[in-house]
Amino acid sequence: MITARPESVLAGSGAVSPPAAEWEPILPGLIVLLPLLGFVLNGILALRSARYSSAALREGRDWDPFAGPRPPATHRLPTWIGPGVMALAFALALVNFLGMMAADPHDPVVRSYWGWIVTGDLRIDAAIQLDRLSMIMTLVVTGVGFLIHVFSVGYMGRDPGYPRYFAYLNLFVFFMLVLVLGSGFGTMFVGWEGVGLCSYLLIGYWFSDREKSDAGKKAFIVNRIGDVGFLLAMFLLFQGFGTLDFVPIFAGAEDHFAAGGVTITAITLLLMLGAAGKSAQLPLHIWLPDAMAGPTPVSALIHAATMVTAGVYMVARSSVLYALAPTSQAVVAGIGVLTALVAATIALQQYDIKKVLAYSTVSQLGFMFLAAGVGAFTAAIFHLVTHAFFKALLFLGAGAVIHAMHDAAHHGDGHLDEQDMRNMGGLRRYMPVTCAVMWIATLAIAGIWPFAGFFSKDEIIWYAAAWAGAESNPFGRLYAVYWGLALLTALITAFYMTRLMVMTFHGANRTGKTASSRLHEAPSVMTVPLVVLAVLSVFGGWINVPDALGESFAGLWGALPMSEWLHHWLEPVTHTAAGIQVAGMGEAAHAAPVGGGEAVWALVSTLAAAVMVAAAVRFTSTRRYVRAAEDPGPQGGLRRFVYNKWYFDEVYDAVVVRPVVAGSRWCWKAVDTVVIDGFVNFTGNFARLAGWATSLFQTGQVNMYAFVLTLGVLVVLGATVFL
Amino acid sequence: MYGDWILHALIWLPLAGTVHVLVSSAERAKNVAFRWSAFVFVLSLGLWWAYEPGDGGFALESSASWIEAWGVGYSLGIDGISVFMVLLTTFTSAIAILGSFEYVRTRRKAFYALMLLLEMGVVGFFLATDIFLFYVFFELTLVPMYFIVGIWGGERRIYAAVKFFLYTAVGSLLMLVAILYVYFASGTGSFGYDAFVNAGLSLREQLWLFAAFALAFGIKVPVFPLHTWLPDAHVEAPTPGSVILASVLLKMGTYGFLRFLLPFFPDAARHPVVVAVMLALGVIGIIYAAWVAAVQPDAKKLVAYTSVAHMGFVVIGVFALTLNGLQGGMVVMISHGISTGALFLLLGMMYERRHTRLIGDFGGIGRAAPWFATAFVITALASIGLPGTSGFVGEFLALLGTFETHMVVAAIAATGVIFAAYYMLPMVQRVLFNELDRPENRTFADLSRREMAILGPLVALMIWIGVHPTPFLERMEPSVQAVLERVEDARADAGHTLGGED
Amino acid sequence: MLLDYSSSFHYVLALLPELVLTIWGMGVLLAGVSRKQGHGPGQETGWLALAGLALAAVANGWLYFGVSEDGAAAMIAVDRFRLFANWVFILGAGFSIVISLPYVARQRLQAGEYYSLILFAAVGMMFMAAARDLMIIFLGLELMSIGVYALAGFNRRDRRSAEAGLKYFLLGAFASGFLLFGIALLYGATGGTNVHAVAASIADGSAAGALLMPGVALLAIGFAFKVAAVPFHMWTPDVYEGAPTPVTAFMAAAVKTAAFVAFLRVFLVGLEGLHAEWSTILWWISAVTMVAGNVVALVQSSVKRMLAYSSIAHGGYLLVALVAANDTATSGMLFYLLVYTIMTIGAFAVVVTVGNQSEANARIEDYGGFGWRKPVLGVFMTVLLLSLAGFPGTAGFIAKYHLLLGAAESSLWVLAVILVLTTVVSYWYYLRVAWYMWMKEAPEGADSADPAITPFATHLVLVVSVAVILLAGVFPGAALDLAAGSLEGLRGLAAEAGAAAGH
Amino acid sequence: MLIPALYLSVALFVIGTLGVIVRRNAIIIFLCIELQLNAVNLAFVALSRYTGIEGQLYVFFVMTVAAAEAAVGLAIIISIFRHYETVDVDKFNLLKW
Repeated sequence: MITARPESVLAGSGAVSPPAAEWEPILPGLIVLLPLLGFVLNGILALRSARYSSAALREGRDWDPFAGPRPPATHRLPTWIGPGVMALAFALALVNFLGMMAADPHDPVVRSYWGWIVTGDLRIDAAIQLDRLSMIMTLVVTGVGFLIHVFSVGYMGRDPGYPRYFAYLNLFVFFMLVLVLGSGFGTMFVGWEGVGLCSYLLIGYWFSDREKSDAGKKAFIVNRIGDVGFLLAMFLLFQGFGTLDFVPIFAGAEDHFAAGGVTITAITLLLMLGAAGKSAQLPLHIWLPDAMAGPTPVSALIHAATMVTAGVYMVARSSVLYALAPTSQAVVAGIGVLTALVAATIALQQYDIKKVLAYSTVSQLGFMFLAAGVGAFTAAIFHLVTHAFFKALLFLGAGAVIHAMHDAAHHGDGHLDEQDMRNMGGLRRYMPVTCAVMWIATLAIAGIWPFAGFFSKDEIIWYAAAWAGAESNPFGRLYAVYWGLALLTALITAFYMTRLMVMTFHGANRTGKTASSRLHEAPSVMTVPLVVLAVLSVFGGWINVPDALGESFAGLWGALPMSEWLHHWLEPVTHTAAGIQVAGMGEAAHAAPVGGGEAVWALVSTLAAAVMVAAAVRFTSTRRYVRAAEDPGPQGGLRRFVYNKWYFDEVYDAVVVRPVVAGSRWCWKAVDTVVIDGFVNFTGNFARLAGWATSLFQTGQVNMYAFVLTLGVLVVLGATVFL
Repeated sequence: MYGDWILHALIWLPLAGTVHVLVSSAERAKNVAFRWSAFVFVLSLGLWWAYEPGDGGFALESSASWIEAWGVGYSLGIDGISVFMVLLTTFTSAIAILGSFEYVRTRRKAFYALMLLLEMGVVGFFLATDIFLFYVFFELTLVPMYFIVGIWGGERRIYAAVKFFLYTAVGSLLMLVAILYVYFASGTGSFGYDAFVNAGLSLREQLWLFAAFALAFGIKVPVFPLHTWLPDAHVEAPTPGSVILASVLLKMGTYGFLRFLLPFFPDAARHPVVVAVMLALGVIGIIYAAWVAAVQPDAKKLVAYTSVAHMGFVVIGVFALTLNGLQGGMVVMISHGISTGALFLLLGMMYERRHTRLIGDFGGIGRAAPWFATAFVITALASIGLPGTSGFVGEFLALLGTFETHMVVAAIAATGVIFAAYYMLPMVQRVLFNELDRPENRTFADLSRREMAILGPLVALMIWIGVHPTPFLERMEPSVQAVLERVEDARADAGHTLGGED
Repeated sequence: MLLDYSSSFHYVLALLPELVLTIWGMGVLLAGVSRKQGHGPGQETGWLALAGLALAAVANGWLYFGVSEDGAAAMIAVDRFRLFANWVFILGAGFSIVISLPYVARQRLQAGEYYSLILFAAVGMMFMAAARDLMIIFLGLELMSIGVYALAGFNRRDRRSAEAGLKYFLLGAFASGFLLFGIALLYGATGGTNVHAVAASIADGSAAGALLMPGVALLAIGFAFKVAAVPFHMWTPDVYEGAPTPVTAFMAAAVKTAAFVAFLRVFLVGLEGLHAEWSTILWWISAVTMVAGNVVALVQSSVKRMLAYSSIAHGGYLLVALVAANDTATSGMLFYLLVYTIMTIGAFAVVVTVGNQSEANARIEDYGGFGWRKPVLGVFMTVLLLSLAGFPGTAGFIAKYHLLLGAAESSLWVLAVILVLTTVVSYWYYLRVAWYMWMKEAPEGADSADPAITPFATHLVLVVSVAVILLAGVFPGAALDLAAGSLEGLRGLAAEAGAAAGH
Repeated sequence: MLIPALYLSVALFVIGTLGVIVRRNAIIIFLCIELQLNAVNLAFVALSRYTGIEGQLYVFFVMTVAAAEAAVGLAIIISIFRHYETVDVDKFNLLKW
């Protein structure tokens, strides 16, 4: 436990003083503010347009903003405002990033704007911290965010709530930037809950649909469970350091906490609880698949590329703390790898295209946590970045498919679930671009060389192995198991992704005759972002090609640029943690547990993934799928078990939700109404009953009165004489 | 200057307004009342600058002898704790009066006269630095509220009004006996605040007196299990009544904790058993009330129970006896006043339009009334303490402060954050979201200009306090610190007091 | 001036208010008889009686401010205690007469007899307050009682009134037998009936033991009957309910005051030395009275009867002051009695108005929506009820608080707690009237077109009483000082007088 | 002599009390009350032998009071008799509870 508080940290907890300015960021606050501005403007437009629609509603008709030759201003302006602010923000972020690269500063730059919560010895500033890690995240958020905003123009362009959609989306980006740029846990928490709010609003964007708003609610509540962990971790940190700012905490952590101590373990585990909530890790992963109720670009932005990776970012950000708590790391890695495996198995049996992607996201997030758990924080961030590219691409591609299916379903016969892959098939003919870019993404996620996913995922698996073999790792054997599971998961990943592709784009078309004629490729406003993301999915991995691979075939014999660039870039952020780990358990083994060089393993894993892809192609394309309406669903115990998502929802419903609701009713009906109010009313009624009973003496008979009077006399006399 | 007369004016101007309302016509009553309350609010705004947080003691003090024979003074003063309570009172009174224009359609003169009378009582309570005076105002607030609930309330209004009255009276009368005890124990023959603070009571005495005071304030707060009057009162009360009740009257209880309970009985307030009991009740209140709230079919009752949960945060914040906890308690008080007041106003607007409060009768309102929905969502989020809104700052500080001394309590209480979402979001969903399946909801009118004028300032305040609470925090800090020091100083010399006692 | 009883005229002066009222009462009687029955409402007679009260008040004021006695323990005290009480009696009688004016006229009661009986009863009360001798107390009590027996049964056309009169008479006479026996025993034990002599005898231990305590007990019982303390209260609800309402007001206010004043003087001056012994008895009587009075009042459906039980409860509160037996409590009792008189008569004034100057509309349902039909009257009644309940802002609160202060000074914490808890109980039934008045609609079949007519006289009483209640509730200083100042000479005399009575 | 006289007085008083409790006739009840008063008179007289002449004086007061009470009491009884045609107190219970 922490008893004393070194002066140096106290000094740091005051007004955050930027270190000697190695580098001057250009208007960093504007990066955050621009999306907020977009939110305000779009919000005003949204409320204006909503006035029209509600007025129409009162008159008993539906308001169609697109009925006229050209939509009203409220539905035209967001097209420019929404992506516009994102473009500006991205540009500004890029400028600053380039500036940072040029200056190559070692210390973070903290800009404080005002004292947010200042009382007593607590000081939380509204401040942003620009360092190597947060800049990478900012780039991803604004960059991928911008692309998704552009895509949304096409995807959501005909939605009556168009301005509202962009308002939410901008607000999300704002909170996400607060999250990544916040200079301390307090500020981060603002973004942390804020993105949760936006996630809630966007999942339930079509709020008139009960299921969708249920999904939003579920996401929010499950997230809040994690947030409690975050809160408690913050309290512990504050108790230890007297501040919540990153700089003093990470600088002082080593001096404060004995490695492996109870407090640090508790802090990191609680933070992990928060991360599990936000990043949909076991056991709090249940909200993410439901979150697919939101518009697909939202799924791409929030539930794939950015928000759900916030947990990974936070763990990486707190790398120093985790390095001090090996137990927590084992837990983080364990949760990560288990989540990855469980989600991957579930993805094998889903038919909803977005559900598959959702579980795939959960699974990939699991990989990132595994990376963090094995101390490969750079690898975690690396996978985060590449995953942002290919998973955003996959979701947007799915969006394009759904977009097409939606139009088709509109004209088709009867009800058609536009997201069910059993209703698709053979879409390659109608949507070649989409098909192509999605294949790129699939190969990337499957870990096929040289796509982005290969480098990032391989690095994680390799680090897991290396960690398992570290000299004095107390959990060495456990990590070996993790490694095995991770490898297995990687193979499953390749399988289910290929299954998705085959079911969607290949084979015979199952959409229906009339409907299929309406299938079409997405407009260019949607395909251009897809293509950009596809490029990133191919080359994104090259920012961190391991040195070891650089000289082998996998690195094109040194031709791949930027060897271990990310690693070096993040060095100032992670080196403390790395140092602690090395000090704690010695150098990680630089060899796989079963021998063989790095390059060999890269080859093996690529080959294995390729085999799985091939197997999936074979397995899936030979299977005859029927349309969703005619399909009874998977048979057989294991398949049903997996199809039903390991019955997590059902178990939680039985173990948590129902007892709480029943307990609530019991509290209300039994405790509140019967016990407490019963007592209160009983007191009142008892008094009246007593009054009634006493008044029975009042018979109106003089003799009776005289008798009572005499009794009173006797009592008083008796009392006087005998007492 | 301003400081010389403002405190008196804040108490007596509403009374003048009452008289004015009574002599004006029924049609003009609402405007007259609103102008008076707005005038009082504008006047009170000067306190923001007039109150200079110095050492945390009372400022703008003025004292006159009132009942000389008993050492009772008409003493007023303001410090960093009461200044916000007074501002909250004048603000919400004006808002509540404005919010009642449509709701109250009968017997208007009487209604507005009572509202102003209530304002006077509450302001007087917060300003009094004489214990007798404080008690008089404390009780005085019951009468207008009794009539407001009883006359303009719903079906079971009389039951609710009487329950409210009697519940509160039990506590306050027992407190009266306790006040007398301290009065005689202090031996100064004065009901002045300082005399009570320096009464020199033994621990044993303090425990008994603490119980009496805590009961009185605990009922007012209300602390579990003394809370059952609240849902009834809230459900039956007319909108403005609920607003005042939630925003201001409940604060009288928690304010009492800070102003009277802790400084008068520091040894008892610190006693481990007392702290344990109060913290336990606070935590139970947070979770229990959240649970009960979640299953209420009546929206107003739901919000009423959330008040209990919010007040639970104040209770744990206060009895954690840390600066952050107390500060957090204060912010929760302010924040709850604003957000819950706004929620009741919103529910009142729903009731005016649909004449029902059952959550199940709504659905899809977000489509019919987007402005209304926006205000509702923001208010609900402030209520459940989303960062960036006032609710978060308070709950965060309260929990943080509690955590510093009682980790487990804070950890359990923190789950209240989850349960807040558990009760609030389903209501938001079932009212605003879901399908617009009832034809009568399709014509649900959006906010009028007047309603926007009511909700606008409330929403702005929620966000202001959420984004930049420092001006509030720094003003209350010295006074809160003074309370804390009082408790801790007693701790310093408690060593021999306790040891030498028996 | 100083009364040293050197001339017999001094005796006349010492009894000036009583003599004025006695003579005036006879005059009123004559004036009433001289009018032919059935002619006119007889209001002049009432105003005449009021003039007599005014005169008595002047005389009383002169005694209060201008006269002192030489300290001898004469049978008749000329101390401020007595004179303060006299004011309460004059006020009570005056208010009762004013609210009687329309009632007597409407009910066609014999005005001369009615008003003169009130005056005579007031004289009896004054004697009780003045008496330093147990026999004088007895005579005053009987003078008062006989007048009130007759008043209670005054409405000969109403069998309820007759029943009330009979019950009051039989039980009152029965109880005065106990009082008298008590006096006799005390007389035997101490050899005197002068309270100071009794005190001296107890102080020097010469009082005979066997007779003393039973005497004290019987004396307490006699007074307890008059103050309607449980269990000697059984007559109260019936009599209060049956008697003409203005008479009920008079009984509830003035009769109770007289009994308490005498009670106080006898027990706090005469039997001060035995405080330890009798305080236990009174403690229990007080507690039981507070509880029973309030609890039974909860279930009453008639407002008049509810007020009767409430008056029992108030008797219980006042007994707390006797138990406390310190100066704060004693002056608190005086203050309480003054306030109680005003607010009770005020409340009964509303009751009599709602009843349209008859015994009708006494059920609580009849008050439904009354406040909205007669807002001014409704507000008055609300203030009076709040005052009866002891709510801050009203004199009733200051009074109750004063009693509590006294109890606290003597550390009677349990009694204080009982007092406040039963007060909470009382809130319920007082508020019930208020909720019927304001929160309920008029009862079915109520003739809303014919609202209660409030005569000018009743309004006068209400305005004055509400004004006093509020004024004394907010600025009680002067009244408190008056009450506190009226204790002067009550007990200080005991020591010297004891010495004086010794020879 | 004092003690027996007091006992007699007490006995008479008790008899009077019992009479009030058990008898139904208003007149009889009233007479029982008179008996009580006379019992007290006896006590006064007996005590006055030891304490002075006042006791005997008081007896006259009491007798006067009793007479006055009788006047009023009988008037009241007549008044109620007019309503009920009886003086049985059991019948007079309009007022109760």
